[in-house]
Amino acid sequence: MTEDVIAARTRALAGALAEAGFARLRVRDGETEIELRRAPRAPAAAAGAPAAVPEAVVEKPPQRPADLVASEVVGIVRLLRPAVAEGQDLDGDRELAYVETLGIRNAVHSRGGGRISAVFVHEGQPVEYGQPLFAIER
Amino acid sequence: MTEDVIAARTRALAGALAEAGFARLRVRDGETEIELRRAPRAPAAAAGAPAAVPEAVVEKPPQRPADLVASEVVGIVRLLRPAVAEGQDLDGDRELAYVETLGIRNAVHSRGGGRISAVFVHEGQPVEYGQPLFAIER
Amino acid sequence: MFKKVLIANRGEIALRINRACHELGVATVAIFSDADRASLHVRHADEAFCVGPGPVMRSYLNIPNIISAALISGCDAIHPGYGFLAENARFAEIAADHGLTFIGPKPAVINAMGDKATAKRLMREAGVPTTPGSDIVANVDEARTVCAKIGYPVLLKATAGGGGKGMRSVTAPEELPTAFATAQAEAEASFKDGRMYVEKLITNPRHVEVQVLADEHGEVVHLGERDCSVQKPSHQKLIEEAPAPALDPAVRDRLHDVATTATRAVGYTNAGTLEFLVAGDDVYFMEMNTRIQVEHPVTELIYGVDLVKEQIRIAAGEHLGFTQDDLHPHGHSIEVRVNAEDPNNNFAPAAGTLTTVVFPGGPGIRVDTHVYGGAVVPPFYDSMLAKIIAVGRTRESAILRMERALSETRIEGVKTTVDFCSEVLGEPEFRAGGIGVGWLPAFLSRRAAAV
Amino acid sequence: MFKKVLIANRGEIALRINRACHELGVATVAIFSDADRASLHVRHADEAFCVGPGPVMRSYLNIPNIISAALISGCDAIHPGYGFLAENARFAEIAADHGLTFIGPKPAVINAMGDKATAKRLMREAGVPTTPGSDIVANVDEARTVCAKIGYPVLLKATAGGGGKGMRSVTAPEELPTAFATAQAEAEASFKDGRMYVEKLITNPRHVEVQVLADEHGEVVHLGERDCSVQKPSHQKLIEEAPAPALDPAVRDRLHDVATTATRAVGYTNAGTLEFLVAGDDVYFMEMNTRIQVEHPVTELIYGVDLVKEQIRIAAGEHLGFTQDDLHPHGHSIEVRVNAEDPNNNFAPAAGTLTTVVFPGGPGIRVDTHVYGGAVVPPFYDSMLAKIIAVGRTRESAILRMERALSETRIEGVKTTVDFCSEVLGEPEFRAGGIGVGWLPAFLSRRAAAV
Repeated sequence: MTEDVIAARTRALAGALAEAGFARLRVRDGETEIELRRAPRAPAAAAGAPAAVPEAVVEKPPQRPADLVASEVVGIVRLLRPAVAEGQDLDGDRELAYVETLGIRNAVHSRGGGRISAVFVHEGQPVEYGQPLFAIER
Repeated sequence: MTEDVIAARTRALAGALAEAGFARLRVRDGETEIELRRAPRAPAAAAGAPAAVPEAVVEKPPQRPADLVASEVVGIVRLLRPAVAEGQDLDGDRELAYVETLGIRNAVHSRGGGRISAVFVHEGQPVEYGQPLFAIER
Repeated sequence: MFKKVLIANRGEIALRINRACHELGVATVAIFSDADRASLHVRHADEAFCVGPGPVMRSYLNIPNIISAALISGCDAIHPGYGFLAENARFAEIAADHGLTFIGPKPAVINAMGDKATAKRLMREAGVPTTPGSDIVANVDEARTVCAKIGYPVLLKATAGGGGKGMRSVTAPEELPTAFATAQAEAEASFKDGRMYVEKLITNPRHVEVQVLADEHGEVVHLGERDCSVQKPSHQKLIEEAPAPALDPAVRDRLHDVATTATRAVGYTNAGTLEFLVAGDDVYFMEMNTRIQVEHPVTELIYGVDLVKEQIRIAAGEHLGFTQDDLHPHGHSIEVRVNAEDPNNNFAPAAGTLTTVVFPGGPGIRVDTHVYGGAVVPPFYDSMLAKIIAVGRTRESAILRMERALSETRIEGVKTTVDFCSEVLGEPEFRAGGIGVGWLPAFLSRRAAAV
Repeated sequence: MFKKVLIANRGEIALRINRACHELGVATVAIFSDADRASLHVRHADEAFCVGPGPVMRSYLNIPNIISAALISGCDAIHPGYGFLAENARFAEIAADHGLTFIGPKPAVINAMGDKATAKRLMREAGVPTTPGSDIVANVDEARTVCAKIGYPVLLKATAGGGGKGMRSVTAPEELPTAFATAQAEAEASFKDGRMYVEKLITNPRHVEVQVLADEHGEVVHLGERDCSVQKPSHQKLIEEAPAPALDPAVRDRLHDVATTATRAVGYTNAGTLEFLVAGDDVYFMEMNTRIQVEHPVTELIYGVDLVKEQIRIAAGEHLGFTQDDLHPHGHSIEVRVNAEDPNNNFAPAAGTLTTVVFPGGPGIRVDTHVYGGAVVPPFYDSMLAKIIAVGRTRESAILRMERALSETRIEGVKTTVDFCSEVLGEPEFRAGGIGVGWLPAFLSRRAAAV
């Protein structure tokens, strides 16, 4: 698998994680294995992932698995002020940003508290469906 | 791998065995493994066989590995009288048949003694290059 | 000419449009669902946006996300392909509201032709022969009155219909109530529009359609006709050819004349297809498709015209570069649809991974496909994997070429229509040419009985 | 017509012949080496015989095994393709001795044209312009005398030569001894025939060749010319097109006239190609290839004639089904050779497994190939994996189409010429048309210097 395919598939998995609430997703395909984890709770294997034998692990789960918040629409990211920063703690659910689609604001919530471990987007960035916006350690 | 491909590849391997004097040939390709052995002597792995992980063994070596005598030419098989039969013992080298190509007789020898474990062809049969004619247990 | 076009479709037609754009020097933006991430239509575009998950309502029919993708990426036009939003006038209007050129006819014309009953009325007014029948019937009683007048057998049709959905044939009055109810329910489920009308059922007609092109400056040409009579029991086309074989030259001329007249009468622009039923010397207008058709390549191969490029040029306001006198067909062309479905089980669609994909090549063969070895066929979309199109100097040479092309085709992992189509091509009645739309269902029955 | 044809070749041309046979209703027998067991040319044939191990001397040049396979399988004809035994008159004779029709010209004509010096003499006698030069020179001293007479630069050529082997250019007398020795050694190694002759070296000429067809009843036609001036430093063709761009119409007419005249004069039958050097208004006969050429599809696409089918029909004694007046080219066609070689390393050939293979499709694209995803490229044979051929209404549209086709092509596992050819198509000088055979080597030098 080439790097761009890995990147594309990783993004797809991140989207699926954010949407479907899987705790862990692992896809093995020929020589490549991609694994993403969200939380250490129920370790469910991804359904529908093709069974094959791994020979190399391309992407390892990060030390502290994070919950990905992804865009549900295609549009432009607007970060709410004050914008959250990496490392920042959230006490509970908070609206972090919205994605503007044809003039409509689609709110992006943190869906609970935690620590912002990554901000993947900047103000005004175009995003597609399923694109990760924030990673939050729970 | 479909059955016809397996058959074709098995025949190719048999040809290679007969020609190159390999003791054992094993090809693993995706889910399929084909293995052919000729004699229990020097166990050499086939060069150039693609490395992959086997999940099923399609063809197992026979209980008593046999030496394959294959055609070196394209032509018509002529069995020498008296024709050898399966199970027959040969004391030493013997001319078993010839393959006729454009009127030329290409002799087929047993290349030493042994027991005829299989006769793959019948009188007048067209054969291609590398096609097994006899199997001989040494 | 446009700078950048968003292709609001998937599969082979998205690739087809991508090719036309790139050959015109126009940049492209693909859209895709999560399930199509690895499709060739995504790989070959200059940019690509994921617009939603697999189900079509959330992705390929997701108008806000699609329009947003076009705006974000700086497109100036949208090509809708066929299916999905191709005949959705509202989508065309929204695109226009956002400054995007919709590559197709004007919304009012899409609307008029999309409503089958309105379309028939407009065509009758333009002097185009249509099947005897009704405007919209409000209920089964109205339908009964109409049926009694025009005589059984009749066809109940949804005014929003297409692809055989919301359609039922009725051979006797006592069948009417059930047929009406099921057809209407189907139309409501499929199109959210349960309005029905009634037509005289023409027994085993041929399906012959005429390709037209009309620019925005009043030039209208036809590019001959296609015969699409090889249809599955679901009325879906399986094998198409151009020109129509064994067609009386006078009937052919009449079809061409009627098509261009009608195109002018309704103020049509861009590429369109007028579908007719042909029964002997009689010709009846059925409907007009306000988009590129799946089977457009058979016309391209005999006319040497790139219909999708012409669509784009017309939408960009260009003049047609040719007149009717410049258009001369050469040879005969035939298309086979390679679908992931099982011809031995009512063409049940199949999804899965294509373990082996080898397409044919060589002289006179064109392949339009978005799949490749290892590609996954998702369960959400139509089952067409590829179109194989052959062209030859004569119908017989085109069929022989198609037979060898199908013999070269090897697709493993899902069941396909390849071998079945080979079988059809070998049938003496098909070979003779001129079969009606009832032929394939009858052939299937004979075939099933023989097993 | 023949009942069954043995195809004495491999790779894409074996498939090409298989296609023509099947479309004519003729059964086929493939031959293959151990290394080609999984090739498509084996899979698509009706029967197949392994004729030897990988090395060509023991398989594809193994005349007894090949003839034996034809006889055993009940063939009545042999098609040799190009390369291997295609221009081997002895093979043609042996086939005839065994009652097999050799699909090509008569052995005497193959012999006469195969000997480059004899061919030039025959052509001169027929009034065809040839480059100033010699008959066979016995040694370097004779060569020196000739060179002094015609003036440097000169070209030393092997009379049995082909594909650039046994050929050296000499710009000054002091270079002659070494050049003569190495060229002769190369010719002896490659062709087992070290006979050499001398030609005036035309500086940066264009390579333009004319396709002819001649039946066995005296009908001779040409199918226009092909420009094959994009040649690697090894003189191997890389990109070909038809018609030749930016060619003076009078020169074009002269080439066509000379080609048909010469074809008649030497009693040629079947398909053949006369190669010319064109320098300004001057035209020089180079050699005649007595076989189908790799680049024949560009002619097929603009003339709508299936050259391989015509070869088979002619060999079967049929009349050509058309005259010169029936032949009219439409549009422009271009071919790119997809070779498994590294353009950044002197086009060093590569062998290996093709992990990914995606070929282009859609309108105006033809692909002739024997490979597929997972196929193994053996080290024994030439490095061509596929030919991609594009046709368009104009040269510019054909080039744009080829550019998009190459952008769709994805081959992984070995290095290929795909991206390099894209680069060439984008060069303004190529785009302008009319470059000479020195252009690509000069481009490569500039390109290497720029890195």
